[in-house]
Amino acid sequence: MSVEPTIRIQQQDFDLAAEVERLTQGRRDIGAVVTFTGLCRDEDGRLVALELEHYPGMAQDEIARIARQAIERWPLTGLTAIHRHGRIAPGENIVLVIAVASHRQAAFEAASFMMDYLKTRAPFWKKEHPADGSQGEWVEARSEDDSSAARWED
Amino acid sequence: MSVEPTIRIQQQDFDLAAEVERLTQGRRDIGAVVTFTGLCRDEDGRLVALELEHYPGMAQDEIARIARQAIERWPLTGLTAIHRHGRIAPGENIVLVIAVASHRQAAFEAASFMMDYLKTRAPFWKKEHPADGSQGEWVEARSEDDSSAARWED
Amino acid sequence: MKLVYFSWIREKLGMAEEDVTPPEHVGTVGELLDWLGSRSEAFEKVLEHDKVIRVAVDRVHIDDHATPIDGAQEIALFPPMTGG
Amino acid sequence: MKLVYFSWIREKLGMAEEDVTPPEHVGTVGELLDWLGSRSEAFEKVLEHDKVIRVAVDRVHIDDHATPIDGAQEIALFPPMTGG
Repeated sequence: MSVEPTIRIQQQDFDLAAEVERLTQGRRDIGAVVTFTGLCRDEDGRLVALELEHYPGMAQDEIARIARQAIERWPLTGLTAIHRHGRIAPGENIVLVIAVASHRQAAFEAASFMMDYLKTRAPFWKKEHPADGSQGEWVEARSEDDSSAARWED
Repeated sequence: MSVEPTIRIQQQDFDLAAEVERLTQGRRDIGAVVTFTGLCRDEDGRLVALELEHYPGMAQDEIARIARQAIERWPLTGLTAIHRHGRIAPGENIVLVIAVASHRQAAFEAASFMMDYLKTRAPFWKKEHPADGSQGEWVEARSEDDSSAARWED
Repeated sequence: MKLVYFSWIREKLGMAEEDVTPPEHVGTVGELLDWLGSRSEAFEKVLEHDKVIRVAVDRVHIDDHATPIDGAQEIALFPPMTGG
Repeated sequence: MKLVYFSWIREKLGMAEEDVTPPEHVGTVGELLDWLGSRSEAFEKVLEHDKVIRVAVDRVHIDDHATPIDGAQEIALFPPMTGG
């Protein structure tokens, strides 16, 4: 029986506990739940917000493709990925990944893999809103993210 | 300013969302929150419970030692480890680790390191309560856990 | 065919999307980019960064500019992703 | 000095702790284990598994059986940990 991942692209916030509950409730075969929550930072007070632009037609499909790779690669019993878009203030949530498995290594690796691929493959772009009111810049892609994703290639 | 880890050894359950909130509330410098929750499995219906024995005088100190190593090794902004003892039924929580940082790699690695060392160094022992009413066995240590811990040695 | 633009490419071009009908000789992603560059100064400026420009054909990432665009409905141009 | 036992070691010995006063010549963890084995049959049986028996002196893991126990208040014997 193949695991059906939950993928959501949304403006509103998400509820970590409720999302974990959806994957674990009533089950007795789960040994490990790893969650990753990505939050907006103010970069030492420099930013008042990030604007998350996305490609609506592609974002859901692309994250679903990444999730299917994770499900094929690790023996997971559940997988959730939620990515917000729109204006997000420092301290607010941006992204959530939950990987659930019998054993911890699969859950840790799948969650880490999902994040590396979300960073480099999911069609989202961050624009900064500076605290000083100046015109914000688009965040530049980090080469560390590419090399982090590359470590999963065979 | 050094991070002070939260370490708790307790019989009662813990609240994932509340523990994450304790580490993140009011902060604008956190980019990544990784949580690991370990749950009791029924091993395909074979078990009705696990009994977690621990060494009360040492458990807290030993987990604090492991946490200090994690804090020295990764640039964390928060770290929590909670380990339950006593009788725990399938589907119930056993252990929680939360690692919080500016960037995701530190949070993922610190959480994974904490779990590897909790498995192999924290003075806890699991005894099985079989569903068929027979005398339970003590769970044997897995050599995979030792090799998983060994990968953090320099 | 519909072209859609994101992030600073959208801003530099001053539009989020447009419908185009490339001439017959434009058969690949690379040829499409060249043709778009020849049509407008704004696009020519965007193409100065063509090393980093990413392309999706019908909502699937394309790594090779030799990929044919025959029959494509929607082609997206955007910089490297910075989500997550 | 206080000895404390856990898991199947506690069960096999039939006690969770005891107070002992080792003779003068017992100066290390290894010598303590040998002496304990000579005192009782139950302990001798536990020591058949001495490759896996772990020792903590005053609540700190000890890897080397040559570690001195002089001045130790509490010595714990237990199998490999299976928490987490």
